[in-house]
Amino acid sequence: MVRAVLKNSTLNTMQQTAGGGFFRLVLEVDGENILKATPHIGFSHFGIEKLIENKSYINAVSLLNQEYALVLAIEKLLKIKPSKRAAYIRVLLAELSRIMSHLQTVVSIAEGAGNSTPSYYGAAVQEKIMEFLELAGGSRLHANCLRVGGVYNDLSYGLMEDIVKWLKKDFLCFLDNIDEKLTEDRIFKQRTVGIGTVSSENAIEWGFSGANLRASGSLWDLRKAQPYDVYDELDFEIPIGKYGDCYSRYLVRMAEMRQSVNIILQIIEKIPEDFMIILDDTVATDNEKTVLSHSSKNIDEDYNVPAGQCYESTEAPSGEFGAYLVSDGSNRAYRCKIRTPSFAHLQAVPHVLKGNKIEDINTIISSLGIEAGEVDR
Amino acid sequence: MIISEIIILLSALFAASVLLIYVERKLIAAVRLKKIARVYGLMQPIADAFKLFFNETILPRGKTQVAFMLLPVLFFTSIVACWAVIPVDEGVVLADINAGALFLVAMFFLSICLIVVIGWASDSKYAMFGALHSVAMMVAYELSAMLAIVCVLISSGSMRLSDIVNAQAEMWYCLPHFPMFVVFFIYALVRTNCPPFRMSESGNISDGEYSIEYTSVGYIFIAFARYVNMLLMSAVITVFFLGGWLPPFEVELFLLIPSVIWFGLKMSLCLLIFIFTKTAFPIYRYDNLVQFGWKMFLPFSLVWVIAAAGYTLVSATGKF
Amino acid sequence: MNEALVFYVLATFSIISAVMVVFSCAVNSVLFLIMVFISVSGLFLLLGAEFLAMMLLIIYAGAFAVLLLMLPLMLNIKETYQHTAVKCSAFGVTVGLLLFSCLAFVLKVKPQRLENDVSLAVANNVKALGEVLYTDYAYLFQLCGMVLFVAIVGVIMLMIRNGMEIKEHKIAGQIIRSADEIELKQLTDGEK
Amino acid sequence: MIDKGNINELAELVPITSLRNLVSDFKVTKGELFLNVKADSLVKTITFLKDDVNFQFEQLIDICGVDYLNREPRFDVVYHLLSISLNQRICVVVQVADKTPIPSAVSVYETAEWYEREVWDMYGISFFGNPDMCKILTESSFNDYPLRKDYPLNGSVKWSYDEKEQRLTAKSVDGII
Repeated sequence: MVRAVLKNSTLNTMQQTAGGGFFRLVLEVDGENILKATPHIGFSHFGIEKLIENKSYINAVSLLNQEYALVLAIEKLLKIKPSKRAAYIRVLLAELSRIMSHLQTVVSIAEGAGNSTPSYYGAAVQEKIMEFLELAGGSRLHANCLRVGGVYNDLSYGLMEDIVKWLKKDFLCFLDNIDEKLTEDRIFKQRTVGIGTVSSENAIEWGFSGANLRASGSLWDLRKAQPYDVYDELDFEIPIGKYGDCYSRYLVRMAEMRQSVNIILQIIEKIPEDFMIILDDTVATDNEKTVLSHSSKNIDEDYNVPAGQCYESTEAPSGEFGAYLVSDGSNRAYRCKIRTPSFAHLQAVPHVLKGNKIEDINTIISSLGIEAGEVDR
Repeated sequence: MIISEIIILLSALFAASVLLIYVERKLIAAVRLKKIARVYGLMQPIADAFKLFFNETILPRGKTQVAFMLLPVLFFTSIVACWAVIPVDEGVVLADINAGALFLVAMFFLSICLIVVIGWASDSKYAMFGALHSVAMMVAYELSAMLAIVCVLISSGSMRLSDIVNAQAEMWYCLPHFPMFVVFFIYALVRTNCPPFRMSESGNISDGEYSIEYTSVGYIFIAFARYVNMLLMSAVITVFFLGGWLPPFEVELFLLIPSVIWFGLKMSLCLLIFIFTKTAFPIYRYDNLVQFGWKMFLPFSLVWVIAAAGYTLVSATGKF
Repeated sequence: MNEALVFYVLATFSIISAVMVVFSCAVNSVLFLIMVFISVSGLFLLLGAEFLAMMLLIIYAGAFAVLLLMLPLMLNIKETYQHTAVKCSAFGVTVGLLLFSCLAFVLKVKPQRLENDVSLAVANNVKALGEVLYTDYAYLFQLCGMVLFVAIVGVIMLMIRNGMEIKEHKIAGQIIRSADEIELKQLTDGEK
Repeated sequence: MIDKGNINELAELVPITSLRNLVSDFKVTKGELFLNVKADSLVKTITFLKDDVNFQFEQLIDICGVDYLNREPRFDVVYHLLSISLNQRICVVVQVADKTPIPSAVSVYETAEWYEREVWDMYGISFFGNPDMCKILTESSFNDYPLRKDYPLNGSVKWSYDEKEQRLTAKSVDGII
């Protein structure tokens, strides 16, 4: 007799993440349903931690929100604080790039659901934000404007007014537009509601942080809970989702973008006029080499960091971004461990994907805000 | 004689496809706020085809190589063959056969069958998954679409396409059979691969389309077949529901315009809607789509067929 | 002359394909089966039976063959099939002989009605077929429908699987969700 | 609602709870609490930290290795824990010698799996009890531990594709360092 062994087929797929990086995902499927998913990472690993150990502190920089934690950790070891204006500028730039990142996630959720038109609208907005970052820091994508003890330079004349004008006029219109076209769309709802649901307990257990944790219903935001720089002086609300599915994560990100606009508008009102990078003069007397002033000559010179270890974390767009720094007193980090949110989120992907359909993989992975480059470091 | 006609048909289809590709790109770019080439963009599809022609042909390793090479041609043929029975104007048709509508249906089914075989011959899991998706989705809508055609046949009382067009002189069938028109239009969206009723999800989504393994000439045939299929579906809708080459009203001014132009206008209206849906909507998930086809469209179409038949019978005999 | 040539070509083609159906592996045999259908529908066209020809293509080549193709593809039984084909040959031959004797019987008896009815020759063959099917063979026709119905129910029963962890979604529940679920909360410190 | 808890109050709890038997040493530096524990009492410690009502560290934020080349035992493995409900952070440090496996934290925190694999990949510290102890970031043919201090920044071998052998081969490129 014909005896056929029914076996679940496995698919070896390459997943594109929200930002464009790739990782490998091996799926065991039964028809349309995913029984088991195994992510394999490491394809874009380039050993940033080893590089940081072998470069001076100044050279260890990356994307804006990513270098933030590192800068804070170094400042903590040096016992210095940036001036008020510099701190406000930092927060402003961080919120701008948060908008950029959330926008990327939101449009890639739409793209995962099969509509790539919003991503073209999103690209125009991102282009504008990158223009602002370029004016602030000198380069587009890798804004590169945070420095230990402050920022690269004061914002150029009229930039803040431009940002406010653009945010109020164009950006809020754009958000309303997306809300109108996408949020209430029937098909979009069918593709996101109830897909990739993560309960509040599971979210904590699987190491979620940031917007994904909030979408599951936990009230947790590092900007408020453990405020750094000037976040404690700013007044903003934290959006909390109810169901923890793709739709909740999408809505939380949309609401957070509006809150970011709110934060930036407050910053423009509160920011002091004087520009100075260093506030705490005592540090300068502590260690001659840590004299940091706004002159570029001194900033580009190396400085030694007192021995010690500390962990600093910031609320990056996708979650908790931490830097664990061990210093031995030289001008290089002895050990710098970078904790990225995507690493934890990707680890939870097999749990989230289980029982869902093949078509929803992209929606789920983009809604978690996973970025392959951040996973691998 | 017949060969020259076929050559004329193929070149007309090619020209129309090139124009369609250009208009499609232009429209999608307009919706997405992109800028693309102007009139010279018309040369782009031709250049693409020329470039593809010189690409390396990659064949699967298994025993299916012959089938793999032959199938795109067969697929293309099965779609172009439909054009043989479509009347563009009174008497302007390659073969005005009696069972024209049935021939169309048979060719639709045959092309579905060929898609499965293409998926099998590609010797790859991804092509196979894509083919299974496409086929399951098309079969789910195929039956309701066939019932929509049956309604038209009942009303017109003939299976010859030119008779069907002439029977719509008083009223186009899209009005009395409006729900069936919608059903058939959605079937056309499924077949032409437009979201939200898209057969296979491609791009950055995990499983590919059935044509994923094709390169070079095979891909030219499949891509060309796709655009010919878009043209075909709009032509079929025009013939069955929009009154073919007939002008909308019997006005003197409208009668002055050649009927071929009316046919073209109606076709382009359908094509514009196809292209618009491509950019505007997200895609339904596969299982929702299939459910929609089987559980909503099929029972509804069955009921409509019975109602249409009953109405025709009553109006013909004058009694219940 | 021309017609005869076409007939012989189609007939030979269909016989060769029919033989190949038996002597090839699972997927190929289905492909040959489709070829048989296509050539036989060509033969029907030659006879002037357009409706039958198209129906053969639609039902068998279109719908039926797709299902047949799915079976070996999904179950992946390319290799095992050939061995069992030899073992089952006795059964196959018996069924074949049975069918052939049925055909011979029909040819010998020759239903009188089809020969004599003048209206059938005049009217187009859809109408003719319809009249025969819904009058003389109405019960058999209904019975065929029942058999197909049972087959459909059987297939659905086979596909229902319990005990698998699959997330189901209710479409109404999905659409009813609105963007209002987001709550904006303050994470204030103790003093406020 | 959530106020950042006082880290000194938390540190005062350490000697009076059952942690005093598990922790060999603890200190507060720069507003952070570091607990030094022995490898064999690690799992008990983090289980206690997770379950105890005064600590409630629900989330494992990170596990990282640190290589002190000239120290004995050579490695530190640092566990960063976060309490969302009490808004606290804590670091648990385990000192490990080379080629000594330590118990895995997977039974307590599910997320430990990948972090432990990363430490194994980068430092060669193995964890027993981890369900899938294999390399995560580097390829399987790579036999070194790149984040160790004695691993050179410039490689002495160059990996390239060999046409003849149809595979990746390592070639020595001496003289570059």
